[in-house]
Amino acid sequence: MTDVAESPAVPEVERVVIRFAGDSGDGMQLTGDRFTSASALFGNDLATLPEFPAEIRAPQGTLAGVSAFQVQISSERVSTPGDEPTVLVAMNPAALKADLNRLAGGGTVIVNEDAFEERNLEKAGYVDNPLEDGSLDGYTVIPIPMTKLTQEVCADLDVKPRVAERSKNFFALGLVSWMYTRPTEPTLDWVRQKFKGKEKVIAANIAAFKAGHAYGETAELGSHMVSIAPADLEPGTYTNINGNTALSWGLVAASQQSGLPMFLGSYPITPASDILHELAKHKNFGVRTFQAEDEIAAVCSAIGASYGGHLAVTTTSGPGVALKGEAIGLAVILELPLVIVDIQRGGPSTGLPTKTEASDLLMAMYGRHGESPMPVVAAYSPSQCFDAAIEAARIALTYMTPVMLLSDGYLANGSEPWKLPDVESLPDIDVTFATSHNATNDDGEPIFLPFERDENLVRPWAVPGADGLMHRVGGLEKADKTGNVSYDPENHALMTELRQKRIEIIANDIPPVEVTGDPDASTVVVGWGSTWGAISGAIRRLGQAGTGVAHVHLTHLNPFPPNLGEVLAKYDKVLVPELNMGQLVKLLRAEFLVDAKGINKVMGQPFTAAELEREILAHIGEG
Amino acid sequence: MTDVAESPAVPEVERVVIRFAGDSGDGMQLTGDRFTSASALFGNDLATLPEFPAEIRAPQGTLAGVSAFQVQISSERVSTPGDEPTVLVAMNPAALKADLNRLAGGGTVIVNEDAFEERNLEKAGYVDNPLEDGSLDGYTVIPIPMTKLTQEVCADLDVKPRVAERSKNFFALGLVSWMYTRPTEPTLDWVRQKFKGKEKVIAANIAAFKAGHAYGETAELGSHMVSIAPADLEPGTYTNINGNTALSWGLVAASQQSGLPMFLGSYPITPASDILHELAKHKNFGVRTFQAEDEIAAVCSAIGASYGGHLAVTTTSGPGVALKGEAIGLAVILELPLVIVDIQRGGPSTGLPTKTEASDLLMAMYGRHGESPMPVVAAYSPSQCFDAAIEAARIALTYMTPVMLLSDGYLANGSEPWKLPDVESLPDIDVTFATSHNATNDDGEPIFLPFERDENLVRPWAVPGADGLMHRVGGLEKADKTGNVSYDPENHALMTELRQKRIEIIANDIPPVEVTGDPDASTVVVGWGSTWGAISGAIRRLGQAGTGVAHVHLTHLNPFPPNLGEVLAKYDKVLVPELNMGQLVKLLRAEFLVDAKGINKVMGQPFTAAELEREILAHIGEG
Amino acid sequence: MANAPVTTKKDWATDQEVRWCPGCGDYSILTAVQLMMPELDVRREDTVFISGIGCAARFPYYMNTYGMHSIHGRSPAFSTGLAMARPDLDVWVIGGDGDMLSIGGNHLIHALRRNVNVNILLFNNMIYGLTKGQYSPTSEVGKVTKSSPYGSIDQPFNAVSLALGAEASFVARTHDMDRKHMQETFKRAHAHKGASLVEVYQNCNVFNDGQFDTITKRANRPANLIDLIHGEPIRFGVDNERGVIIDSSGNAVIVDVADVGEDALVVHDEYREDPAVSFALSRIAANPYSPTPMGVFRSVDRIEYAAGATSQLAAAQEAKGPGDLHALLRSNPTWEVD
Amino acid sequence: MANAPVTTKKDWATDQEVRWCPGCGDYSILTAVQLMMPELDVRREDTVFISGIGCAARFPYYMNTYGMHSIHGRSPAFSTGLAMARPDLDVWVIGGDGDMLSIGGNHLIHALRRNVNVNILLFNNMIYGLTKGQYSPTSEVGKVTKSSPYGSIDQPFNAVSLALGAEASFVARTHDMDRKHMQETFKRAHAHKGASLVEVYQNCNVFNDGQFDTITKRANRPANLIDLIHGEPIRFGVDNERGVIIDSSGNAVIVDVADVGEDALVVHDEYREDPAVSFALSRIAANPYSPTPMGVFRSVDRIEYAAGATSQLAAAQEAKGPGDLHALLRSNPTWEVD
Ligand SMILES: Cc1ncc(C[n+]2csc(CCOP(=O)(O)OP(=O)(O)O)c2C)c(N)n1
Ligand SMILES: Cc1ncc(C[n+]2csc(CCOP(=O)(O)OP(=O)(O)O)c2C)c(N)n1
Ligand code: SF4
Ligand code: SF4
Ligand SMILES: [Mg+2]
Ligand SMILES: [Mg+2]
Repeated sequence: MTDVAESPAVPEVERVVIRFAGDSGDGMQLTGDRFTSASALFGNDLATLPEFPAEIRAPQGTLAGVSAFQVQISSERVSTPGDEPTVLVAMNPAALKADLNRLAGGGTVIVNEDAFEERNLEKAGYVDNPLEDGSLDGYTVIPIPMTKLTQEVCADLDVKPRVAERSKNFFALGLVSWMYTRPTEPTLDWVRQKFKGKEKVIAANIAAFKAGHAYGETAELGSHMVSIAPADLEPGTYTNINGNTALSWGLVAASQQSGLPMFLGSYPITPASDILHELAKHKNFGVRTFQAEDEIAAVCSAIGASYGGHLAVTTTSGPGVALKGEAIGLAVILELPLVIVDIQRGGPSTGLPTKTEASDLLMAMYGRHGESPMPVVAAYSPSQCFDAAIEAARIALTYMTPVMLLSDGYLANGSEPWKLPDVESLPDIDVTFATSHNATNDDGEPIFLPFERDENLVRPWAVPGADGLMHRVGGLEKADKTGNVSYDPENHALMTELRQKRIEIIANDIPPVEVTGDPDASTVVVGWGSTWGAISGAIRRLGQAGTGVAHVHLTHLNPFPPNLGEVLAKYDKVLVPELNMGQLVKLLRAEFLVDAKGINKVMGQPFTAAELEREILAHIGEG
Repeated sequence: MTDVAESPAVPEVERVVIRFAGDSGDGMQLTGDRFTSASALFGNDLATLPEFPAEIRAPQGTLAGVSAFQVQISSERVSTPGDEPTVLVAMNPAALKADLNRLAGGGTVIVNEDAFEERNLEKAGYVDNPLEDGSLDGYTVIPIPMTKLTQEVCADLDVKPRVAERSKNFFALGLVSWMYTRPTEPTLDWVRQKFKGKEKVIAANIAAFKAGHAYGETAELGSHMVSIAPADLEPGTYTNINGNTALSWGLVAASQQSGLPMFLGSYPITPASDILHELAKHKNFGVRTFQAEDEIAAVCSAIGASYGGHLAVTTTSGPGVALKGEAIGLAVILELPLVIVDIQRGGPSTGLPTKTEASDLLMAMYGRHGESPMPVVAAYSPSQCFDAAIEAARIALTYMTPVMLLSDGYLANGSEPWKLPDVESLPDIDVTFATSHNATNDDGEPIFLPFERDENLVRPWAVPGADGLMHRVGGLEKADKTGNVSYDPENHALMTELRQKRIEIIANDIPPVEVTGDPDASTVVVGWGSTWGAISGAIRRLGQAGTGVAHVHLTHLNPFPPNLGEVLAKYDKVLVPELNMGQLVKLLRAEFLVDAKGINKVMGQPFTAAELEREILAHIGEG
Repeated sequence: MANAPVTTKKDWATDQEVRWCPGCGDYSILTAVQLMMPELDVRREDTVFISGIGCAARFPYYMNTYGMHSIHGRSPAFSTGLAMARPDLDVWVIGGDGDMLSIGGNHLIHALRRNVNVNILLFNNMIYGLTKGQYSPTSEVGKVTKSSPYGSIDQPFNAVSLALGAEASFVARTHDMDRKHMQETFKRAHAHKGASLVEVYQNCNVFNDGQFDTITKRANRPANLIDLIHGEPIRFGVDNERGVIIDSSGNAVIVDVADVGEDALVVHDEYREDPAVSFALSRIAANPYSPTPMGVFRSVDRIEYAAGATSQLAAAQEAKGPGDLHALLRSNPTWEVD
Repeated sequence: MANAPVTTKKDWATDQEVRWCPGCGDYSILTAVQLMMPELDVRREDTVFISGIGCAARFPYYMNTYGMHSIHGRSPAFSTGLAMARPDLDVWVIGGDGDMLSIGGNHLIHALRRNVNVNILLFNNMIYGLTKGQYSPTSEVGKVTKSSPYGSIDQPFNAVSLALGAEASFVARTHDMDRKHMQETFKRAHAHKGASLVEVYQNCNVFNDGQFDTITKRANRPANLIDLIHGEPIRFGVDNERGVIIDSSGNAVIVDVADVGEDALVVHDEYREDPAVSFALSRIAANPYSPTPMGVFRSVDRIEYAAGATSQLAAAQEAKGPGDLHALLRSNPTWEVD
């Protein structure tokens, strides 16, 4: 076994989409992850889509228990995990049943035939064995007794049968690695690292992997072998990263760039918990993480830390944001910086906790009582979560305001290669605490006015400890400048106006929208968030097929970029694909009175480029 | 003293607007209330505006401590408490200072001159005594030593000086009652009732009242006397009612009309608490009230009661709604009936708790994560809160959905005469619990499908106890019909769609909008909620002055009445006055792509008709 | 609810596949409950299971009764509303230590003080299961989890102490390894009119395996489980050689019976009005690694909340007659216009 | 914070008009605090008062320090964040019985168990003042208020019992009629490293006047206030004739000293590790109409939360060196494209 299989006879393809599917206990997420890592290190561009049930371990063998991981790897740039897998690895009947309909016509199915016994077939709802009843005609089926082969190869190693059985995913990984000529060393290294101390497990996994790798040749599966050349990426250092990690690192970067220690108040919730986990590791960066008793305490503790001069963050998902509304309203009126991260998931209510959706935009805008405007920033790709986090923190700290940062389950868990930025190149975030009086009273004595404002209507940030700047903040309406309690009607009107304008002014400090795709087309697609990959893909394909379509992708949802209205006015048709029932489309229609039309999907899954291509074409066809 | 003063010499006027203003401890709310009641019983039409500080008793003598009550009484129909008072009763310098600017030019100021001593003047921020320095030139000033006169008349009664001093508001009330030829018996009766058992207090208050009444004649204030004839109201039995009471009674009526016991889960908050207080009294109607530990428990307990088959209600104000978002989302996905009452107040955050505002509309629409559509109903006048409550309950019970009912501080505390409906005429609310299986399984056995739907997409309501209909509901996405947990993508899309359509369908069951004012005008004013009175007044005046303007007032904000788009399309200009920064206007623009313009006021006060008249004219002038 | 039809375990189980990890302690609790229900003389139709969110909170899906899988932490509030509206029902509340003591702590303590007639089973696995292993408010100090990679620094709650401090009228503890003890304890909770809290030590074999082994493994029970039995001196030990006394300073401490004599031992009294001794007993074990009391700590009668509310309704109807809407609308001064 | 400049009461007061009702007990608490602060050797700049919503919660506006009037019930959460972020500050938390025990109950008990270094003053007037008189979680059963016209049916919390059940390391009680006792108690709370809860009985003369008269009126104090003094037998009474013992069943009960002898009395020990006796003492008075203990119930050392967090930060920095962003970004496998 060479590190990189390079049989000269292997045909080269531009891209493949592989889907690993099996029982929750079968280790499919790990298998997909490892395959992805090896492909990334090999230099392919790629995008992934992990999909798993809400249960820790849903009932074995059932459809509900299927866990899957899809990855597209390519020698070209890719922006989605692929429309349809061309290869499906199905570790049991339930996985086959659940995912066969996704497979491209004529695609390849690799199955662990050992799992296709009566009980499992029944659990999956098969009356007959699909491997035998002809229902897979039209696909290339490769049945392999993976369990048995793995157990055999482990027999000499003196590992427990249970451990041996559990290693069968490495058999599958070895086989697929061989088929796609992946380097093997990274995977073997990883096994050695990960299971350090558990020598038996290491031995079993490596044996299984090698057996799978060898099986390809032995079983003469050579005709299935293809290679995918490294992608022609910009020069630089790359790592493979998912959205939650990128977002966490972006927050750490914002803390470093602003010179403020970070405080995270959070309560675990899928799919946001991993940000808490990641940040809890980085105490040497001065990051304080606090696992609060609930989401309300989480955001309130963050506001407390913000009052104390920290870069304050709270991370959660939709249900948590719904609980934080009142406290966020306080942050709005206190005019304190705060980053609220919402990793959106399938809703409403508990909904589909492990699935993706982007249906919290209007809540981000309006989910508070009274007039409490707040900037909203959305990330659009796993790696871009890094920049989005920095941007959200920059706005919060520069404009003394809470900011909602939207990501979603797909970005959170999906990964892609990321060209690491030069730390020097990161934006500086300038924070200056007030240290002295900023006004004089009628008697000419120097005083501190906590709600005096600069040219951007931003108030000074005086933190406890600062000499002579003692002041009180609170949720009652406050008198202009002094911040004392005021019930004066004119003052309330003024303060409401100031709070509104302060957010609008931020438009001057965000980049104007850029139009990509075909700017001269008559149709523009306006997207936000994680639809970026699918929209880009669809527009690329439409372009290749001769249909020019313009693309505008918003990272700033409130305020909108200053030129957005002007840009939209240039197009006859405005299409707005969203993973919700039409939220941005409402904002655009209300703001710009354009007859924008929604393309909507609420299935707990991202758009595929193919779907969007079809939908956009249909809309254009409507004339 | 005759019961109704009817000196033939008294000139008759159509309307007066009186404002009682004094220290929080001066009993101005009570004084205003009594004057209002007497006027109502006398047969005038009227509308009131109580205004008081957020503190229980703000510092005596200060501007912050001023409590005021404005009432317009008229022999014609009135819809607002009046643009400008023509008479200001100021019990201390702070009250004069705070409210003089509201008084109509040439208006009358009645002051308790005893209160105009140095300390009080200083507290109010007066350098010189305004009664002496000519600053009241241009007004008719009637200074009366009310404190002294009250104390004198009480001297013989053996009441404590403190009690005597506290009765001075009854002196003022007596005087004003005399000036406006109000009947006196209702007030005296009320005093006897209210203070039953406290004979000294009764004696003092009555003595003070009579002294005030007598003072008019003694001091030859006859020239100030006017009478206001009873209004030409529709025949019927009337009572004077404020919005919170009407709303409470509407809920009781809905309980009676639906035959369901009512459960209220609530947590005290201004200005909603009085609904809890009112409903807590009516246990003989089978009304259960539960003062929960917080707003979340309040709404959750109500959802629990709804699952148990009760008419479930939760009442609160904006900050409370912000806390209930997550639980409301659960009610949405459970498809259980629930009425959520939001008595809006000045915001954001704690804001101006005792002031009015209508800035929770967008939160009502979107203040939850995920796609969780919910009907929204808004009340438009104090007495109409009764009907609005019945309507909200009707929609909730008929369509198995939570419904948001919006009122505001102005409606809550403001009062007006209400022609009592015939109980027989109230709408029946038809509720039928499921009592039997509604489907058969594959084996032909009868089963119960909790999420089977009727032609309106409404599911059956089976309550615990019902034979054989055991079923589980929950916040995870549920399979169509069975309600079992489902992570299926297509199913999620379907259920999301069904939940959305179910709310849209309600449009078929609500009255189309009616256009009032001048339907043939080219400008239409679209309002919602408590602005109804001021808009109606403004449009009436504009009409009288020759400018026709159409008026549409929405009580159903989601879904909109079915003909709204059609109606709006008829007008060149669509103006939307709101007590917020522009919320309905956003919904209208997004939905109908009309260039609707907002007229906005965020001052913790209702619009006056005069303000709106001016603003509407200005917009029309803009051509 | 008396004279319910005869049922078997099967009647109380739904057709839904149970979705806990193989080996999870939740299975044995479910079995204990499903086997116990037929013995309670209640109808499935009159029984409601309400839960929050978490692994434990999946429970209602598996009970063929009415049920609600609500939102995280709020099950005591939902069940309070239901129990008030429908005192005829048997309401069970299920949740984990995160659900009930972290986000839901306030609703729990308020339900306890109000004495709402619900049976609350708190599955304490000292971890967040469903969100894949963060420390919980009952996790021991120093616990390394995903959210506490350097060890948690939070002093844990003792659920029994907390409940007693919150005026609970019925507080008990049992564990997932002893079906009989669970069933007896749940039956006692069910029989109690008012809020009953039962803490159930439950093994999460995926994220916190073996947490209770020291006390709940059969071999360890004699030495480390202290059975609280009403009317009996509190004794335990392999040879029943240890016991509990209230020492001179007022604390409950473990002693060798030989040293103090049996008469010095605390005779367990569940019905003591004053919760002080029950509280003292709850402090014997700071964690489940040393001798730990199991059983009913406290069971006292106090007016049940829904009963209190219902009697006010009845009294009002008695006093004022049934509600008359026509009269209500005219209860303030009215006048006629003709 | 040592060697703070010398200040007087005036320095600690703001220019804002105090907006409580004339005669409200909150005034005397404010005075006690403003008079005490100069004695603490702390800078106003390093002092923060955080409150929720309610009459009591207006407190920060009157203290010339940093301060936050936050939202209803959440002050323990805000202050936890601030105290963790800024262990150098002196954080005081103020709120009413509704704020802290009703909507805010959960945050309170979690702050107590975590032992965050904040001084929590709970102004218990047994009523909702700001919302004009509804019953609160400490109101006695049967209380007639606007929201309970037929009398409340809720068993009240005993704030001291609840805090002890929630693992509080410092719990005390004082009242608004005794400035000296307040000041001493507040100073003790301030000196305590960790979360301190002080329940302050406070008269609301508008909605609940005289609620505490039986015990706090000067004339009634000898008979009805039980002073807890560390190291002393617990005695009280007009002639110091009564005392507290732990009786044979383990409860704290009031006795005539003559009957039992002084030696039988409980010698108060604030520092007992086990909270059982403190808890027993908290049960002596079910309401403020009978002899009621005042003073420090418990004061034990336990690692303070922010200190724990800070030491983990320091240890991580020690072990890994200060954070290096460049290295962090490269901490997963990387590859080069050229
Ligand atoms: C409002 C909200 N916050 C957070 C979550 C995420 N969540 C689900 S269950 C859970 C805790 C689970 O722990 P526990 O209650 O102990 O139950 P277990 O899974 O251990 O049985 C959390 C944090 C949620 N569903 N909703
Ligand atoms: C979220 C929210 N709910 C309710 C209220 C209304 N509210 C303000 S203070 C208060 C309770 C006051 O009682 P307490 O905390 O005992 O303070 P007190 O006024 O008695 O000092 C309530 C219910 C609010 N401001 N915010
Ligand atoms: S994660 Fe733990 S508690 Fe949850 S089902 Fe699995 S074993 Fe049970
Ligand atoms: S209402 Fe009561 S607590 Fe509030 S300020 Fe007045 S007297 Fe004090
Ligand atoms: Mg748990
Ligand atoms: Mg209070």
